[in-house]
Amino acid sequence: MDLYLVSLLTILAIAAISAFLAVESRELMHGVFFLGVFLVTMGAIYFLLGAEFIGVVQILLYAGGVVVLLIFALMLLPRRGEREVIYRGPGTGIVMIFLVLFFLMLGKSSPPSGAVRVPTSLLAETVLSQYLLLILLLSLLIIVILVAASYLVGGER
Amino acid sequence: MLQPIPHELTIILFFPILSAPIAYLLGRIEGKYARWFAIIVTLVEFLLTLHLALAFNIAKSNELQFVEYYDWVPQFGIYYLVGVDGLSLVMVLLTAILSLAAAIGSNHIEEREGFYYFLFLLMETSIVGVFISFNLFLFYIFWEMVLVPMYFLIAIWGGPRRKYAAIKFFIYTHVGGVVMLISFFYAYWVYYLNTGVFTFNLYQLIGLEPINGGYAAVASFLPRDIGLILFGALFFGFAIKVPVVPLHTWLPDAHVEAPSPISVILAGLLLKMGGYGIIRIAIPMIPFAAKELAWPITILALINIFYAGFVALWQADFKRLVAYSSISHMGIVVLGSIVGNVEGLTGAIFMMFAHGLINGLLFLLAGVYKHHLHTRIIEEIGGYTTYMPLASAFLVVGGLAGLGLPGLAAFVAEFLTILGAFKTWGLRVAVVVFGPVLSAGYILWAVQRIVFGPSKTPHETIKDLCLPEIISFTILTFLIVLLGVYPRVLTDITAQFTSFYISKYF
Amino acid sequence: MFIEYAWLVLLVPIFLSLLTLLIGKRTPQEGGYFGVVGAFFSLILSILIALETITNNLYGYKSVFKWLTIGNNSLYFSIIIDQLSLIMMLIVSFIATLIMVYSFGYMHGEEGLPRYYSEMLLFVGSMLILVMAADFLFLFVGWELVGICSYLLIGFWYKRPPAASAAKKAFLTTRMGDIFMLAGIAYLYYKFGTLDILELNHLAPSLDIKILTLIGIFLFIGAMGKSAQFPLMAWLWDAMEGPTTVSAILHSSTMVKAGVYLVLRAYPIISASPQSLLFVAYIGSFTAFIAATMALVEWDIKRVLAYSTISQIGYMMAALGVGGYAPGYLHLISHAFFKALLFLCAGSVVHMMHEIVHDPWLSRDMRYMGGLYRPMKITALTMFIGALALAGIFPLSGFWSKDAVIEAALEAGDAVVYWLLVVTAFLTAFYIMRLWFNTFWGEFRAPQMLKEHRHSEVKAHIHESPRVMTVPLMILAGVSVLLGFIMPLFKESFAEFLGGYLEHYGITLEHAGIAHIKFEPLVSGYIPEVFPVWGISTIFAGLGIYVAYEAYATKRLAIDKLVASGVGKVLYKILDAKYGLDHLYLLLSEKFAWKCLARAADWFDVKVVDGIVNGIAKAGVLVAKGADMFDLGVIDGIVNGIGISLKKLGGWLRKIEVGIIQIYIMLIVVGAIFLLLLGFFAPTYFSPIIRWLGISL
Amino acid sequence: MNETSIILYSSIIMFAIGLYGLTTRRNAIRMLISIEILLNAANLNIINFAHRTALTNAMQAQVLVLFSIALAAIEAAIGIGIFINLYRIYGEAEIDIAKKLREV
Repeated sequence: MDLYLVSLLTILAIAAISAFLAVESRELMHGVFFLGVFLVTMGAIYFLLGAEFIGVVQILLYAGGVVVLLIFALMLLPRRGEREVIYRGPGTGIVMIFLVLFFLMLGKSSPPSGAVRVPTSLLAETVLSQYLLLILLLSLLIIVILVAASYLVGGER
Repeated sequence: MLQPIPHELTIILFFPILSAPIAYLLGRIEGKYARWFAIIVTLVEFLLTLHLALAFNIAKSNELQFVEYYDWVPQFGIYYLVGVDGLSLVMVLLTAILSLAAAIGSNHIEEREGFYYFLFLLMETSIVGVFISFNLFLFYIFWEMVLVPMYFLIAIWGGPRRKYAAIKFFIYTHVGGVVMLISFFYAYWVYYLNTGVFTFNLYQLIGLEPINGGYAAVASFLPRDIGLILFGALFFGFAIKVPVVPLHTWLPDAHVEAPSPISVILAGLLLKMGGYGIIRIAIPMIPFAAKELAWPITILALINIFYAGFVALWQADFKRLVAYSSISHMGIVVLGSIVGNVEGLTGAIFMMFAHGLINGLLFLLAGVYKHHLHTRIIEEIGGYTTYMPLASAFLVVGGLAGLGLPGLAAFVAEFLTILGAFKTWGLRVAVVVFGPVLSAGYILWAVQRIVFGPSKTPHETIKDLCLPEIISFTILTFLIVLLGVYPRVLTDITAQFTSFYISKYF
Repeated sequence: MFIEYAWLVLLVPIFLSLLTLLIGKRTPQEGGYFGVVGAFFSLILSILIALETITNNLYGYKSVFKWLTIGNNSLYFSIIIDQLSLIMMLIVSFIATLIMVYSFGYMHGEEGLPRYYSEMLLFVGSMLILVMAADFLFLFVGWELVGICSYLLIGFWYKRPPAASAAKKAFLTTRMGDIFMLAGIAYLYYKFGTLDILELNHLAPSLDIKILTLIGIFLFIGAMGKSAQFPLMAWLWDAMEGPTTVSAILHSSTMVKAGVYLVLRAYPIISASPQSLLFVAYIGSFTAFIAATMALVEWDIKRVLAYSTISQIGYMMAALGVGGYAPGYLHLISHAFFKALLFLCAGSVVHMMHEIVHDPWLSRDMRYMGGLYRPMKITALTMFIGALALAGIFPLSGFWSKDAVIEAALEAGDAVVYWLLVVTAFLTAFYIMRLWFNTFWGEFRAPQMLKEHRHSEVKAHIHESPRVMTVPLMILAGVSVLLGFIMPLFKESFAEFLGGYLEHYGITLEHAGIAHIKFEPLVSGYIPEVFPVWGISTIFAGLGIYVAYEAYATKRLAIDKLVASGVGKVLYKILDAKYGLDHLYLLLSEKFAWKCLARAADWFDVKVVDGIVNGIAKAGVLVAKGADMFDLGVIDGIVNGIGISLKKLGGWLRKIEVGIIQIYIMLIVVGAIFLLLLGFFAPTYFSPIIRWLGISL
Repeated sequence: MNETSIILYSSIIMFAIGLYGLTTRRNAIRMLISIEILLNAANLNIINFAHRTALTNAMQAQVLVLFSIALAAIEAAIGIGIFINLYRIYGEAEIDIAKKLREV
């Protein structure tokens, strides 16, 4: 057990627990906060897995952007209690079956091991040359969505 | 020379169509947003095209560059194959410029703007597609794709007789398209029978790209009379778009009824598709038939020039006059492309470009009259310069360019075409020189009646051009002058292409 | 040294023209200084270039600009500095400078001055293009630009319909000539693959003589259009609707001289065929005569000068036609100065008259003038010098050049040309003195014509023009006199000088500057070779002046009675109608081309061509109706059947769709579970089927 | 049981948590949170395997994740847009009220 593994396991545990709490906490706002914790820990895992850039993006975009967006949405909507959960039984059952099946399926396989680090500069170069078309399309899509979102939010007045 | 962006042509091709939905959505919020968005999109498209032109290797303008080749339905020889050579590049540039000008000039469109710009951008993609696709199937798809937005643009935003004009336009050009498609299929089939390969690849069909390890051209598999018929059918298909005289009546109606920016696209780009088709497909496909039919087609072209010129002389509606002058000028394109020498071909290509710019300017001006004075009847405008000095100045420049004044773009084209015509036919075509007199007649007369003389309309409330109009007109005027003074901007791009073309097919 | 900057001679005026248009409004004199600076710059640079060329013998200096490349060929814009272009550069820029200065006074207070100066500068620039061009392409560019500038300038007062239509007429008529020239150029290109004039001058004479004649005539028709030769002349007198300064520059050095200059430039091509030479000579002399007769009955002061220009250009053409190369050019030079002088004088008069009669037509009418000598001494005297020069009176410039022309005609030996020119000399003297006497002699007639009795008040209005206008007049008069003194001294060396251009093409100039070419007289009749030419022309000119004096100054000769009855009346009517040329033009353009051809074409287009299209469409609609019936009855039945059954199926499937999203998600998970199971078992149980389907896992 | 499988199994667990939240919760925001968890689990897996392969593959994988993150952000934006609208129309943001396909 080296330090790396320990930290990895710790972070994974935090991630899993915060994910569960994000789903199950009673207060919606708490759920959002736990989501934030979850997302930050995910970013940390990315760092450990040699994807610094992705990690940074994760923290900036997800933990920074999405969570704030959700918080704002919550603050915009008047606070009222959540209704009780539904289909807890069937939901849990189906998910468990799924989980078990997955574990069973993976039990036989032996995943590869190794450690590749992608230099951020190289990544940037690739993205801006090989994937430029895709990036453009994506940005176009983002514009569409943003316009659509603003239309949805503001169009009815 | 700049480095090309990867997939640059595909980006250029699909950028407008992908932006089209955004324009629509923006138009739902506020019409103005859609307009500005469309202007930005066409501007970006123009900059991309400019970059393409700068990255283009002029020394090899007879070869396809920036080729992108993907399988689509490979069993039937259908590929996504796009590329540009000298001719295509010129046409794509023209498309980008005119789309920008027309988008800026669309400021008088005031209803359902979102949809308007949606169709507009859709149309830009399809026109670019026509000019860069080298697979006949793809070509045909884009060719027909142009019709749909154009139909709606005329039928929704047009003048009083818009329904009639739109349907006439659609049916007419669609008939041409179908005849063309049948010819394509015939060539395709003959090619299959002789080589055992299904291919719609234009360069394979005309024997410029190897197939089964060797070169084979469709023309070599055809007997003389079949070749003539096939060429005739192809020419018919393209002639409707050009238009060549007995097949031209869709044009005045469509031009007059269409809103002015759309007239710009119609005259500036749709007609060029016909000329482009003749140069790109009809002649290379069956060169021997082109040589054999050169004289009859020359006669047709001359009829085009003079007949349309005379009709233009009688028109009372300014837009109709410009429409007929388009037909007359396109006669020069047909003449230049069929005479079979470098001068003529260069002249034809140059005329396509120059005519696009000039008629674009004139149509936009016609739109300005319609908007400000609520009339396009020449007699009713009169004395224009007293209350719209800037617009009149642009009209005078456009008119002078239209009549082929040296120093302005059309002169180069007319001069080269006349040189070319003489080079092939000698004094037999001496009559062609009367074309410029005729055009001088109708244009000067119209300009005189519109711009000069005492003013006829009450003008207290009329404003001169607004800023976007000034910008777009200035761009067009600048290009007209630039091409007139320094035509090498264009001819250097096409130089290799034309030399190669003439040595190969004539 | 300076010659390398020869392009600037033409580029600076053109550039300044643009500048004037853009910012002229904000400069003093509304762009006038740009005009003067542009023209003066060209003048100075031309002088420097001329000095350098002459001292260093740099004739034939060429500078090219590659305009475009087509195939293996290239087309060039090229300029040349040689004997022909140098003289014209000097004349054009000199007269342009004077006229720009004169415009300060004449055009003062007009609306749209920046436009005026801009167009004037462009006019000068394009004329310089024309004269400096070394290839037909560039020449044609200048040629057309000159045409369009004249269009714009003649139509300067565009709000007056006659001005606008005169401008249009000018452009269309000259263009009619241009296209013949274009055809000639295109044919030469087709034969030789080059547009370089100097090369073509070498090459063209090797053509077949019939073709060569045709080409020569084609080129000459271009010259006819620009130089207003019969029958393409009617635009020039209408062009008087423009400002007088425009007329002055147009008549003296730019537009109309372009035709003569073309003939000079392409002389080896035209002179290689005797027939085309004959054509040139006959058109020239006939024009000279016919235009002079028209001037006899004209009352419009500017139009008289216009006819006179046509007539004098006819002289030059006739001279060139009979081989008088140097005389033709000489007459061009002297005419440039005295015609500019005459027009500017007329302008001075008209300018003053306009303040009295307040009407553009009447201010030019000589019947309203008279007796202006006393109040307008400078104008009157300078105009008198100009008139004498035009009439060809010793020792003014016109005397020497006109004599040289007539001498050339005499040497060539064609009686018709000779006598036409000689008679024209008489007519010229008569009409120009008629103009002068009517304007400056006798009583001031405007008040009585206008039925006004405020003589003193009107008289007070009469005044000499401002200094800015009279100084150019004096300079031009001085030049006309000066030329008269130096011309005889340099006549021989001038011929030698010009010979420098022609000798490259194997054409030598004889002693009086007459080219040694093959001219075959058409009509040989009596030519008085024993008398010296100067004697005959002086006698005829003097006679003309005398008759004019008797008729208009002393009124002893009753011209009015002469034209009131009999032959005189008929003649007067014919002349007054300008031989019906205007009507002919109208007939051809408006009645025939527009009302008949254009209308017929339009009718054909709308009724026949479109009718057929609509007919086809209607037939299509009928067929469609038939198809519709079939469609509704038969095909739709089948389609509807399919539709109904599909609807039933849909109704059943719909029950799964409860609209609760959690259910959907669970269904998705169930689907995923199913796929996972498939992943477990597929390789063993489903592989035969999968293989049969041709899917590779 | 190496690092790879540890992360793999944890990501599956997280995925399951997300799925569970998605099936049992009705509140729109909560569902959005669940979706984010799902997506992150998937991303984690991709990065995990990318860490074990060649450089070029890793690069492609990271670009893929980059796109995925961008899309997730968009999705959150549009989702919230829809929910706010939903709230505006129905007065609450519980999803199962929106099962009717007609205007209110």
